[in-house]
Amino acid sequence: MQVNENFEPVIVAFCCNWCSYAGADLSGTNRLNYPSNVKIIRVPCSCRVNPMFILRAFQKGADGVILCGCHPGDCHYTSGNYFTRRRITLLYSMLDFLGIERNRTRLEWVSAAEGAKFAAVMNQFVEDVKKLGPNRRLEDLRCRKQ
Amino acid sequence: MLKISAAKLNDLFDAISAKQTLYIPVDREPNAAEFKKYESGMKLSASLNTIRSAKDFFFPQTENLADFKMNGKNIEVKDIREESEDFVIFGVRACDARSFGILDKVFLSEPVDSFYKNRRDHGTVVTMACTRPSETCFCTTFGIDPTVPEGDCAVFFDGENYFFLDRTEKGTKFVESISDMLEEGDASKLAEVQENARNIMKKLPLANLSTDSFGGDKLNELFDSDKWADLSEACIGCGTCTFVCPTCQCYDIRDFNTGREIKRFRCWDSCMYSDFTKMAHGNPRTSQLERFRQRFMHKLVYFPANNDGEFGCVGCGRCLSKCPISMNIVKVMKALEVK
Amino acid sequence: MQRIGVFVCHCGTNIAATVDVKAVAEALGHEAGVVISQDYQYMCSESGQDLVKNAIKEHNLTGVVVCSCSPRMHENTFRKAAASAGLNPYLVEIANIREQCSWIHKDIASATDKAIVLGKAAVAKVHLNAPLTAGESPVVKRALVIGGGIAGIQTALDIAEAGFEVDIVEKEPTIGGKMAQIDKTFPTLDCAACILTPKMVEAAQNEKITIHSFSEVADVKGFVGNFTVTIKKKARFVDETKCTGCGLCTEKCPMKKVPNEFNMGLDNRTAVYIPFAQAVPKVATIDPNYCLMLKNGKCGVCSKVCTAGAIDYKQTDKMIEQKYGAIVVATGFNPIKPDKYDEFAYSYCPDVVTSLELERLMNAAGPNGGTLLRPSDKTHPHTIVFVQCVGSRCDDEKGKPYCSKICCMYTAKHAMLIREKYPDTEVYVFYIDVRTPGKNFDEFYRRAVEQYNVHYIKGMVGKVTPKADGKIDVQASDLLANEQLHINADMVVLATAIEPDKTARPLATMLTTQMDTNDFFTEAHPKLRPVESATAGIFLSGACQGPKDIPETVAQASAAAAKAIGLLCKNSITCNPCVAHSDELMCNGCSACEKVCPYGAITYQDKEFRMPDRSTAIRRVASVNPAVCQGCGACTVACPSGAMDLNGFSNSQIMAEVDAICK
Amino acid sequence: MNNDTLIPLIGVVTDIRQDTPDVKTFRVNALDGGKVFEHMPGQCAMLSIPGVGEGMFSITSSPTNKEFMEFSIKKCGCLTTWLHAMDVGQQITIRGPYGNYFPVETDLKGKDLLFIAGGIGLAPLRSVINYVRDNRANYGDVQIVYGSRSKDDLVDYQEIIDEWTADPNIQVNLTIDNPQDDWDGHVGFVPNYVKELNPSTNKTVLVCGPPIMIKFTLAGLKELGFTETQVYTTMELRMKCGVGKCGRCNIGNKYVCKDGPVFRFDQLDELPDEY
Amino acid sequence: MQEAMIKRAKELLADGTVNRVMGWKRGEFSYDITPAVFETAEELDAEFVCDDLTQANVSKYLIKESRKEGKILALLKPCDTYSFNQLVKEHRIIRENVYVIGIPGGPKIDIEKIKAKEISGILSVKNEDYTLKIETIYGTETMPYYEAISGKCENCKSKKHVVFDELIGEDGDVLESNRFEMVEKLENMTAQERYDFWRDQLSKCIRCNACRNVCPACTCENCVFDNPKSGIDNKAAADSFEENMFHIIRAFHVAGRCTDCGECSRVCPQNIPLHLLNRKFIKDINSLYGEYQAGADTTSRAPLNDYSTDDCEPSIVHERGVE
Repeated sequence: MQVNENFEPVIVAFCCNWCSYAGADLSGTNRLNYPSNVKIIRVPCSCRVNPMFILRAFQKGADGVILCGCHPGDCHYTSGNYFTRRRITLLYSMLDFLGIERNRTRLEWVSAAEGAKFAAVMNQFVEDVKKLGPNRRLEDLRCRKQ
Repeated sequence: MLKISAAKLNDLFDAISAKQTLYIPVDREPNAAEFKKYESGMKLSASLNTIRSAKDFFFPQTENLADFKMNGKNIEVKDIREESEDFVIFGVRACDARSFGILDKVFLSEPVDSFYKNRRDHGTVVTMACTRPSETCFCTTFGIDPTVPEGDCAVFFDGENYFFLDRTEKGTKFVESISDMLEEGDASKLAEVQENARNIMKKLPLANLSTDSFGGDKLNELFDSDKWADLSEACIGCGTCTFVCPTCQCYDIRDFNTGREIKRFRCWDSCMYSDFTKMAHGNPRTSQLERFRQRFMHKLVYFPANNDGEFGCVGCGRCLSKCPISMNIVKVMKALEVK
Repeated sequence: MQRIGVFVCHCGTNIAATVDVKAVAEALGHEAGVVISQDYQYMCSESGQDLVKNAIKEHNLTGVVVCSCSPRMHENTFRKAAASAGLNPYLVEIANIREQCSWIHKDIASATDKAIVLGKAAVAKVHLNAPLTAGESPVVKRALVIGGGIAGIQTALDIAEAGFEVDIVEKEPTIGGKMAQIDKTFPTLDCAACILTPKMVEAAQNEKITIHSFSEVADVKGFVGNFTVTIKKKARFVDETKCTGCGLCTEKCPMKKVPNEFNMGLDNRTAVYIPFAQAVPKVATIDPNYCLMLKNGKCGVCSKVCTAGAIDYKQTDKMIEQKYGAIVVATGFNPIKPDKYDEFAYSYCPDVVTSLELERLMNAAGPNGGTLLRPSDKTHPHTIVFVQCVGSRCDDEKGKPYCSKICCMYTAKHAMLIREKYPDTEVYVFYIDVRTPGKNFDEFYRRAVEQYNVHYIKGMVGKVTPKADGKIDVQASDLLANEQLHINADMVVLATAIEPDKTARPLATMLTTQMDTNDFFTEAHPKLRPVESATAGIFLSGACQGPKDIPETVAQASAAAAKAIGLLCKNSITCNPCVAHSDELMCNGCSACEKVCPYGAITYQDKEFRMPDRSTAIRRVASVNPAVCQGCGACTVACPSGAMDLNGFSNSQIMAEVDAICK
Repeated sequence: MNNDTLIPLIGVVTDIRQDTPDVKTFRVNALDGGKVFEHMPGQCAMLSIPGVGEGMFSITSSPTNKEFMEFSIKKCGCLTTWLHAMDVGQQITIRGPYGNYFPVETDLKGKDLLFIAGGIGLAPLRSVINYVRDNRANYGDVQIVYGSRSKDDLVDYQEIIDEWTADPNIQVNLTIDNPQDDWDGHVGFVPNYVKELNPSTNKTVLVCGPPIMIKFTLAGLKELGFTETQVYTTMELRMKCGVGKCGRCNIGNKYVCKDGPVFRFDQLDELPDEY
Repeated sequence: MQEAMIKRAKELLADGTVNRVMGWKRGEFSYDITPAVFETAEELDAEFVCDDLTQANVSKYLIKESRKEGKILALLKPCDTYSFNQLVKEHRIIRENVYVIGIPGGPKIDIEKIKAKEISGILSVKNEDYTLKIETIYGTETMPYYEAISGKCENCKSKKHVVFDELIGEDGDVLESNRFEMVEKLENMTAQERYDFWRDQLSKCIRCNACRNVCPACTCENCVFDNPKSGIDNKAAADSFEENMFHIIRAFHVAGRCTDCGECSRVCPQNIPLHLLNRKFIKDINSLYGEYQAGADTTSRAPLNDYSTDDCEPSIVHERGVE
């Protein structure tokens, strides 16, 4: 596939309030760079993220969606991210089954202390999505930016 | 009569599609035909009919009506209508051809629906006579002769050749446009084929289905019939019958926010859906019985009441084969029939 | 139509250096519903907050968006400011344009674009914010402590000290727990009973403490601040209020062949018994499994000799219901029974004992009056082998995967005590490794090795074989010397793993608290909230949360007490209003939400509804207790119909943010 | 291509009046002033905020008003909530006029008229009342019976007080459901009040209000000797697309948005009992 | 077998055990069989049918029926009992109000399979020793029984009735089926091939909602796709995205609850193999979280409402062979 150098993907990142959002804050505090394509939406827990939010993002023009939560076992709500893990595994597997590029979706566990990991994950993810180019397999044509 | 041999049919398609968009029924899989935009080499389906009716061509599943741009307190309306391109639909059956007349009565009556009219004006309907009806066919009940279909131009097949009969001005123009590929032919075998088909029609299981018990004058007695409860009992409230029906035309108008503008679109809707008549102030048809009754009353009573006795059904039999629970207009008619 | 105010903070140059704040304010000013959009040097300063407050009043704002630092920093600040200006605090949203924008991007153009998008997302969200009111729920000023071991006793004493009523529920006839069975404590070697019994007496005498001994928790309902607990007082066939604890009945009871649990079955007691001399409450209990009167209706000796008239053969189990504001779990531990380990011959050789059995054998109140004798022939043992990690740090299903933590130290203690009292006895300890972190622990262990010449051998015991001459052959490997050993021992002591009490699992279900795979209670946060369970109002004390020694247990007991006191001090608790709620008209009653709720906040009830077709129907619908819900949102995704939604993070709010970002 | 009625026009909200706690009256003008289109009393228009929804509302101003149109709208759903939150200057989309109208130039001409309205039901009748007042010579006696839950819930109360009651050629009877401190008028439900007033049976009746009120009023009128051919009502709440094609609004074979919304009760009587 | 069912149903009506019977009613042709409730012995004699062409799963009707006055008799095929049990588990069916008779299952005949052989004008279908004798307007045709087996019976998972009050005929066993064959075949394609496959299939969708409305797992009081408040409601799929969205979300909502009854694909007027989406979830659940059969019992935790601390990470999807 031809890589469009000018392609700036829209990346939606859902971050749980207690770990990943704090991790994102920490990467800011430490002035660790990652691309401005990433826009974070704060949710109380990764288990709050409904698959329809992820699909909605793709519909409205996102090129990649990443979900971040506390490491398994560290969930503020004790078990939320375990449910997340099952739900998201199945969802991503289904998207894969439908032929949607795997690298458009990701789930990462980022703790409040892992500012560096957050930045690294985002850098990698944006790079992966850039390689894929614009989301064409799961887009709503009505929302396509001309 | 002008004809083309079966072997040259695809040449004809190539010629038509070179000038305008051509749609023909093709087999997607065995016993599942659909209208497709013709591309060279496509084979005309041998199936009796398509799963979806041909109404899509004039009344598509969804269509944009207008765009709105919102800016603060201001609204800008964008008329996005464009003159339709000319197109030909080849191989429409008699039942579907009649359904266009029924849709016309809805969409071309005042106030005229410009979206429908636009496509209707630019579409040429080329019908195909039936030779091998199915057990679910009952178009004759509604006075349709499937061996001599309506449409702009009718095509008859005698096993070897396709014969062309122009029936409207548009049809004449169409035949003229392809006349260089046609040749005068002997249509004597056709009568036999037609007679044969008519005889089969008479023997079909539903051949004796009668509309005598229906019509605009039977309004209250049919509405109040106690049969509706039993008939609607198993209905799961899906829209299959509606969406495969060539005459169903209920629609909904909705808005979609793309983030940059609002697209107002019209889409098919079904009176079988539980929220069909749901409005801010309440829902006048809350039970499946009422919704079920509405659909059949509309076709068998209300439509004829408003349209000189013409029924809102063309007997294509699609609902008979596609209803998930096998409830259909024939069962309704038989149950409500006054013997 | 909303009237939204947008306030963009420069944060000095923290934001303004990389984000064109004026451009952000300008761009957001054009968003639908935004009536005022301003920027300011320091929004969180007094004057910055005043700017927000004045705008709320002046423009009659229905929503506020502050583009500033992380909401984790100043969300509360701006919520309070809004509230003081008369705007519901939950109508404030923060767009994080510092930590997640200005600090990570260098390019002004792209950072500004991103800040605008983040601001738009916040505006889109605030459009859908609903005013929320934090509910209040009254607190019952009484605590329940489940378990009357040292952990429970300490917790109860601390809570009582703070002036609150506290009940202890203990399943045994006496409080005291495992510590009462222990002879001496490490690393100080002071007598366990000497330090425990005063505490037990103190608990018994404290006016604020009620002890329900020989009782169990039968049911728990309610939520933080307002639990309703049903306690089953098991029939002890003795009227507690009349019994003076004189012990005459226990002397006269003809049924003397009952294995004595307190001494680990190493001797016998009578059918009517007081577990040990310092038992609290000092009240006799009749064991219905052995009492001739209760079994056959013949005897009645105890009734005859009891001058207080306390014996009551007709007594039945009694249920009491009591309300509590806080519950502390202190269900403790038990050593596992090593009978699955055939190689240690425990099940058939009486001279292979567990460490706790050894405690009783060495205790002055034990079966041998404090003289260490072999259980089999009551002779003095000359060679004793200790086997460490029996059932601990195990991969197979016979044992436990974790380290039981206390075994290294108590084995050192046992070895030392034996060597001290019986210098002619050789003591061998087989260990995987010796773990002695803790104050004075390593010194203690080194004393055992260096001063008392206990033979510590790094290695595994392969097989323990009783021999015909009464001796025991211990076959072991010495890993350091890399050789096989045979020791001709008189006794073998197994340092068995400890496990949570069996009653803990059903209790956890009743309390809707979480347990780990080993049935230890899970704390709310492993580092920051070690004595709270994830369920509000339930606290964890002692070994029910994980293996602990006595000082740790007492420390945690006091910590749990402090947490409970903190709760009981409040007249009411403010509930987080960002909780789930169920739209009853859409609820299917399928129970999916209930299954994923970690707090048991969701209950179901049958309710009558008017259906759309004007009929009425009884439907099972979920309802969320806002005082218990913590707002994680797991239920909202489990719910297929979307009946379950989360205040403050509703489906429509999150999707509005998504839309704004992807636009 | 010809104009299509489904493609709406733009109107500007030029005035907003809070009539009752949940009813506001919106004045709508064309972008260049004046009216967006002409209508007859009883006709409706489809108002919409793109992205929020479309809704059919009766035009409450009289066609004789040559400057603007007015809509009295009760807050009850998503769209109306949005409309209630609008400020002056907001643009909305508008299409219409839809439906038939009260036969003010034919059947009603020269007749004694009795208007009976309950709550927001006054909205469609207001257009007729003001049309009749502006063409007073064409009609006989005019009596208005209007009731609501409370004084505050009487829509257009100020206009009623200022103009209608002051008009010597009109008899106005107001009632509220329950007694209230600052109310010295009649108390009681509209159907009962109509019976008490015992109007002459040669009047032609125009009734609009909640279904239950209409039902009892009609029964009361029959008791008084009125026949169904004398009574008109409007059913604009059932209209949806406005053009008689979407398939929702029919009662039997009659489409409320084309054949209605104004019906005489004898016409409704022939239709299935679906309203 | 049909006679035995009618006989037993009449007995249960007569002795007052039940006051209604949930079964199937014959139609105009041999194949247009409609689920129906019978109240009298006469109705049963006249109209009840349960033959090789009786495919419909009636368990979903029992949600409503079990909330009516009196007890209803339900005749359930093995696969239907799974749906029934699942609905009992989700508190949708009130078990006490249903008397369940387990009846033998398929393999059933699907008339569409016969029509696909270009046999038209079908008047009757008879099974003569596993050869179908088909009377048509155009003469008699024959075809092997197995070639006309309904898609939902092709990979039968179980002949066992997981719930019943009594049985007519014998109970069977859970079967070893190769029902994941097609899923595996797709999994082994490239992403582009999979995408093309599904785009081709899903673009046929006319959003008639037959799959949803017939599905015994889709019993929401108000479906998110009908509810404007959900924010994702839509009617006719306006474009390819909405076709995807509807089917993905629907499959997700029934994941762990779908018993694999196959009704969705059976009723689809456009022959979209929708069951493959559900089977994909079932296959994933089985392989990642342990074998689970929805409806097999009424007490187990559904896999999506459960977890294990050592579950696999979603990256397992990314780590599968070539994309």
